[in-house]
Amino acid sequence: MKKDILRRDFIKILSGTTTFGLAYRYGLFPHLISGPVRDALALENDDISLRPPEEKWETSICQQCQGGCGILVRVYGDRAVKIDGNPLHPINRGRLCARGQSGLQYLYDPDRIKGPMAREGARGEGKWKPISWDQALAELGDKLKTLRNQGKSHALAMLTGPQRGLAKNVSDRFMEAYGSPNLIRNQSDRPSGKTPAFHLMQGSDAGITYDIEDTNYILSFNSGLLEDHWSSVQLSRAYGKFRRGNKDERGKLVHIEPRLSVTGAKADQWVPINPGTEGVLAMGIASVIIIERRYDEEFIDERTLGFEDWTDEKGASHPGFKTLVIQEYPLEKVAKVTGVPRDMIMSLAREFVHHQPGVAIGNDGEWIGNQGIYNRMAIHALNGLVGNIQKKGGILSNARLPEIPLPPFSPDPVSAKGRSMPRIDGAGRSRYSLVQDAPENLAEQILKKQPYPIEILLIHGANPVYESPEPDRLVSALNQIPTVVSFSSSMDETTRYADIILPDSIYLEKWQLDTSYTLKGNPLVSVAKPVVAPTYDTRDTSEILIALAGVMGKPVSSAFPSAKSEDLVKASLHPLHASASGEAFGAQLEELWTKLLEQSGWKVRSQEPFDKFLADVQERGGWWDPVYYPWEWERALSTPSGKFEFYSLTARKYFSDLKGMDKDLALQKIPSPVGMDKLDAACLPLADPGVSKENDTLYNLELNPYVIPILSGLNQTNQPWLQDISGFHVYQEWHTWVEVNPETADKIGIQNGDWVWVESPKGKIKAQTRLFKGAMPDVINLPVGLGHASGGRWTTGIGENVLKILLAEKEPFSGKVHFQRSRARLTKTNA
Amino acid sequence: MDLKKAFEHDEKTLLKPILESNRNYYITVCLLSLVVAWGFFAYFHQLRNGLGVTGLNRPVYWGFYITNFVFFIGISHAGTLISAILRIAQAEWRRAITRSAEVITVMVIFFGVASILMDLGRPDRIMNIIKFGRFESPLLWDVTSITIYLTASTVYLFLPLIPDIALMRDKANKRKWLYTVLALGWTGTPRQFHRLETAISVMAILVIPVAVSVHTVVSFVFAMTIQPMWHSAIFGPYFVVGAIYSGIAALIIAMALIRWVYHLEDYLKDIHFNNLGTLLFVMTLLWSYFTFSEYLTTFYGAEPSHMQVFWAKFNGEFRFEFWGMILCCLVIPGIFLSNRKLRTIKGCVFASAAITIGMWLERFIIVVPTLANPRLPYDRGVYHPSWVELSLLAGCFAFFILLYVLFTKFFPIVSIWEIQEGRKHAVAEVAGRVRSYLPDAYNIKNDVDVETKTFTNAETFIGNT
Amino acid sequence: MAKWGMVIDLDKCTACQACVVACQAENNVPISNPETAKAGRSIHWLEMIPFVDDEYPHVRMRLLPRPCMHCENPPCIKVCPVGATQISSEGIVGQINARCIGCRYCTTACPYTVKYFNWFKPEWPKGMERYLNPDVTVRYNGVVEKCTFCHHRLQKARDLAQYEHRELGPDDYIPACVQTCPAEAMYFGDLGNPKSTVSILSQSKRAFLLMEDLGTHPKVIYLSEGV
Amino acid sequence: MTRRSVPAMICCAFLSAMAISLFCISSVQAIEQPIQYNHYKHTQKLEIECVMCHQGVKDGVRATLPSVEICMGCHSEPQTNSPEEEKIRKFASKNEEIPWKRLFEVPNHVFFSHRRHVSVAGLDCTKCHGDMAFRKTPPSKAPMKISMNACLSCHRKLHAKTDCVSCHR
Repeated sequence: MKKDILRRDFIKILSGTTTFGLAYRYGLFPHLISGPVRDALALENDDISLRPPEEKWETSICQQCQGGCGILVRVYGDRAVKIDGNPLHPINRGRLCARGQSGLQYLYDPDRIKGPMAREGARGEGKWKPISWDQALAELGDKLKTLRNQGKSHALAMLTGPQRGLAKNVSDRFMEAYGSPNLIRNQSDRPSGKTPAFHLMQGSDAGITYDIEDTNYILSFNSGLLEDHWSSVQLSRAYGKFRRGNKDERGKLVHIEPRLSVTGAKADQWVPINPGTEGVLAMGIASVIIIERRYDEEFIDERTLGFEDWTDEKGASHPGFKTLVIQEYPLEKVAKVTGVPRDMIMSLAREFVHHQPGVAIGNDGEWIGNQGIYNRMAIHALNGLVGNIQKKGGILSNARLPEIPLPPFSPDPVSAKGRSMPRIDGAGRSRYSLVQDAPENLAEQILKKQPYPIEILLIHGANPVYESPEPDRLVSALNQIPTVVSFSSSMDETTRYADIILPDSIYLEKWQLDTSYTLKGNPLVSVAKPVVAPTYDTRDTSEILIALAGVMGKPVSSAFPSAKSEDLVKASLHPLHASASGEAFGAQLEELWTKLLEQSGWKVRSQEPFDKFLADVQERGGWWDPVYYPWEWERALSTPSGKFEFYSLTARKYFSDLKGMDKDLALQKIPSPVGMDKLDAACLPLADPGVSKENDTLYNLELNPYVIPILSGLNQTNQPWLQDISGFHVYQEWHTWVEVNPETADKIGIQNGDWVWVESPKGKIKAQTRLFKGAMPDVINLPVGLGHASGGRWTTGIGENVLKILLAEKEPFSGKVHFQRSRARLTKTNA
Repeated sequence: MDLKKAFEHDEKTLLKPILESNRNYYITVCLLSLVVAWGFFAYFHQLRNGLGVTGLNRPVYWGFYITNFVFFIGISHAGTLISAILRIAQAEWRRAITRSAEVITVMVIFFGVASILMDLGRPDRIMNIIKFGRFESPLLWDVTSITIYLTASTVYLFLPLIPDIALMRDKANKRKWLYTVLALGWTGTPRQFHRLETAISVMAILVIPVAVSVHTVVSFVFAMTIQPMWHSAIFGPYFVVGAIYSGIAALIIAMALIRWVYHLEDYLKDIHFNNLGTLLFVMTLLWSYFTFSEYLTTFYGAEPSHMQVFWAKFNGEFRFEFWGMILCCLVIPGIFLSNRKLRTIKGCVFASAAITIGMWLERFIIVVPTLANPRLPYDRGVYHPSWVELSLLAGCFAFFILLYVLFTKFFPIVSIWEIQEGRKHAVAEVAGRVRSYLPDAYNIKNDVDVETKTFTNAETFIGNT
Repeated sequence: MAKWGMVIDLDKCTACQACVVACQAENNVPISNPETAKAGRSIHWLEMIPFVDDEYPHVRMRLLPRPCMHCENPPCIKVCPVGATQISSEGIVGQINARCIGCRYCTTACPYTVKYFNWFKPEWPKGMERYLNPDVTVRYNGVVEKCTFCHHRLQKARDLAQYEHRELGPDDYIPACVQTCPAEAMYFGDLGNPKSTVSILSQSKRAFLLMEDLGTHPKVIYLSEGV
Repeated sequence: MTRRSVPAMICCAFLSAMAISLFCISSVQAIEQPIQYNHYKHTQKLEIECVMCHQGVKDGVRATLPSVEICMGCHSEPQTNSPEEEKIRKFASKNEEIPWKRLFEVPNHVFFSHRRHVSVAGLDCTKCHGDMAFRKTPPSKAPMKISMNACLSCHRKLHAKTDCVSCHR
């Protein structure tokens, strides 16, 4: 008996441990087996035994925003494993921002569109079937060819995002060869600073830039300087030097904004201001400067127009800036409107004048937060007042970009006929005479079929359905168009309504020639080459367009000398080589030498052979002209009068040329100060607070939207690295939050972390409350950039699209949509 | 003659739980086994998926498991320490309760150790502690002292068990082989008794410093860091006091249950509860004193990072736990134990239950708020235990009770031979002892030496007084 | 022997968080998602920490990039029962995750909360694992990880330097965060060499250490804002 | 069976159970190479240096196993009439690499540089790889075990760095 028991126990213990052993061995406890490392890197292990993969750093350009930074990509075998800045690139000098670093997640985004697809089922239903490139190109090519043969080449429209360099040239050339005027570029004017405010006052077609690096004082009017600049790395570098450069004086930054943003936090002084009244404050500061006669009299006499009251050649007299300021912006009134105390306005004005060179910076052209044209003009007027134009540490106008055209080509009569038709968006005519593109009008015009219906729409690099103030209207407009083609690499909101998707390769997989500027106004041309083979079955949009031209045959196909972007890059560089100016990027020491030589009259680059030039430019990442001539006033002040215009003659011409209804519409919203002609007023920086702070009992809070710095640009947000750091200052990521002042929250009865409805007259969204002492009482701050309805696992349904509840208004002059602040209220809800 | 009858009565009553089992016993075992099985399932789930299934996060890296660890190790002070102290103090009322106390110790240490194992991210690498152990780490001090404590306690439990096991071997019909092995050839000769008693006294003396060291070292896990409200020199004694406090409470509950379930009213009497209740009241005061000192020093020093934790406990997110602890560990015991009328068995058990809960909360209040309020600002220092942690907590308690119940079914939970020894010798011994405390003048003087003779003269001696 | 250290000039820093992402890209840090973020389990070896002080309208917000301090007297290594975290002779506090048993004692002992735990097995969606850095291991489930000053870069740089029979130059070894910092606000180098940039900057009157009173002797030195 | 042997038996049962489970956990399969390569013949008789085939030993971080190309350098024409040799050409004709199995492997969390040990420190191959060069047939397991203790003892002896982070990553 004893033996039995013993044996039983023996067997029990034995089988127990053996079972555990086997379970362990065969992976019932997967994480305990020390293999996860191998799993994750399994791809590498295959070739580990033979030859280790080759490792190299390839130069390219980061094209995730308009900044134009040069990058070095660490390529390990066939995969990209790290992106860093290109130390030779003058824009970023080896540095890179969060977004640039995150490019790897853009490249290897598992939710990218993996090959060409055709729609199955209804539009927007989301059913797709993969097709081959040949079939897709043949079908689309046929359609295009038929349309052209019918003589309706103008019925093709192309909507693109901001494009530069080669990509821009190819789309331009494609539309030119095909014969349609309707290349509508959702062009952000930021890099070139073509914002109408500057255009009206300074002309400067190439755009202007602020010399942050060498300035002593920055008066920042809700500028998003450190968060939302068009070239953030360049700006950061300049900011570092502004603070702790080799100058004697540490630069001082004063930031004026309703919320304590990162710029506000980093500033020496944060001035909270009632939302939307920055322009008024600028005028208040101007009035102090004028009354105390602290302005730069020499500059004002020599290089400005419209400071004092003046008389034109016809003898008509017009009010000047001085009159406007003194009459309309007395200090008490400004203090009341802006909420900034009188004394502070005076001390700001004195400081600004005292610490010259200094710059007054407004929001340079982004479309959130409504710093309207007049407000921006008011801010820019401060720079004129202190004569800060074309000066080290002041406002510089960009030097002209060199030519990098495609080889010449002559369009056929069909094309000429098509091109002579009016543009569908109305840009360049009447109310839109000052702008080249007016994508905002697209929905309306397509729905009205005015002036003619669109048959085929190509969409590339733009996501209007997300950004539009009226997405439903835009969708119904898209539904009017028989064929919608998207080149998007991700399934964004707009792409969902397409018929055919021809996915674009992303920037690390294709050729590009990019043009940009440094913050010192130097032009540069950078070269991007594919650093890895396309991850999925995608193609470069430029090459797709060329292939489409190829399918259509002559004469359209003859517009392109080659079907390969690579050849076009090389061809485009020939004129640059021939110009014999500038040089390939080099170390900073080399540049100094170049500058010295050139300024003493030496021609720097002797005629080296093109091949060497090409190799140099490719190896170093690009070409630039390090020499900048600040005395080129014709370029800097290219207004009708050739002067800095406090009274804009461009505006006057614009309004005078308008007729009838258009004129009334344009002038409708502009207030007319007492004793001043309305037309005169419309040409001056008539800053206006916009929405008034009346006692609205229903919507008792002011809603102040702002762009999340990390997600600015709003597209391609399917990058968890970026989503994960979006709202660090309030410890919130991965959802929309609303910043509320603790006292205000107390009043409303909500607590940190509560879920609330943010309700504006236009609609409501859900957000999580974040108590933030940097929010003004009765002003709530909402971050823009989240809430995509489509696009990938890390962006779809993450947060809410704040644009849905913002009121939108079209700007005079440009017709650009501006999302305004509005009134809102908060009501508690469940998660 | 009477003595023999009494002995038979003892054996009959005290062996009854082992020899006879009713339906309630099986139901209890089944229910407890179910909870234990659920606990095992929860742990398996955690083992498969990683610690992410718990409610732990950053910065609250430690939660229920470490709380349980400290709590269980604290409870373990019930037995060995108390029984050792009582033995050394020659408190005669100990005889009925030492065994049940010692069992608590041995059983509960396993759960303390298991809690640590549950807390490990890589339990499969546990051998690293032996292979690469660094004695600079307080965790290794813990490993060492707990191992010693476990060994000592097991020996200390086992030694007094031997005569009873031998009794089982001779009297019981089942599991004879087991008792035979465990009895180690005990025949009950005076020589064996002498050796046994010597061994027990040596162990009793040895085990006290070990027990004190164990909980001191457990406190060092916290006190050696520089974290706010952990870095405290008072933590060692504070933890020891808390441990004894919770240990006695656990013991009272266990005794009451045993008394109730096995009808041992005759052995576990009011006086036992009253005595333990008094002891518990002393511990209440002692614990309160330490708590007061601990919090007062923090408050008075008013260092910002410390105060952040302090306020989180006082009126912040941990206020319920904190005031719950004060209620359970100070107010309720204070009321029930200080008052003779309320210090009944029921009163003691109620106070003990409150203390057990309160002491668990105290451990929680020590572990979590400090982590939830780190020095650098974080917003999300919140901790909500997940179902896994709750299941494992339930599983641990159920498993502990189950083992305890099973123990009572294998071995007498009241030491038979000690009771018998008490009947036989103790009365006389105490009388002799008492007499030896008194002044010699006018004391009744016998010719024989008191200490050796009293044993035999007990009855006459009592008669004389 | 070098003493590697970092200087962060808060006056230059623009809180752009490029360093945060660069670190994650370099070191194969597991990616987070709404669930992990909500549970407070996201891993950022380098984190931007806001300090908000005072009341409106005189609110001050300081933004502090916080890598591991690489203390000379690190509280974390003392408590590790298995020696999985150790300070090297060059002052780098490393985490040997192949030995770590996941007790999380070091994470609780660190006053700067710079240590992170892998609550789950780190996973990347199919295709995304391609960007993983071959020089850095992917950590396991259940172990602690932390900023290592990108010491794999030191291993590689030193290997190359020795192979080429030269001294390790000042720019050979720089962590990913310092390399990318757009404002050029981060400096890295040998604190033991009095002529190095970091040594000179660490003598600045603006220099301060985070929680200096704790006596941990951090090797990350901040330069405060202002004049 | 006596009473006394009972505990002993229980211990035995437990120990053997542990042994079995350990075996289950750590069982290593014998490695079989695709070709019965003769190290001895190549290195000792023909006096070919290790580096000739295992490229990257002196100048790379990693040493490599020879690719079919390297073998074909000599064996494109038959040198002997061994059937093993024929296999090389078979692989080559199919444009495949020879699926050599690795015997020596440092774990992924270890940074090991061959050039640092061979070129800089001047270590002999046998220090780590044992008598590999004298093997006439491929061994079924590594002739020397690469363990951290082995690394460390050598590092200590030669006063090389023993910081954890010098090798671990």
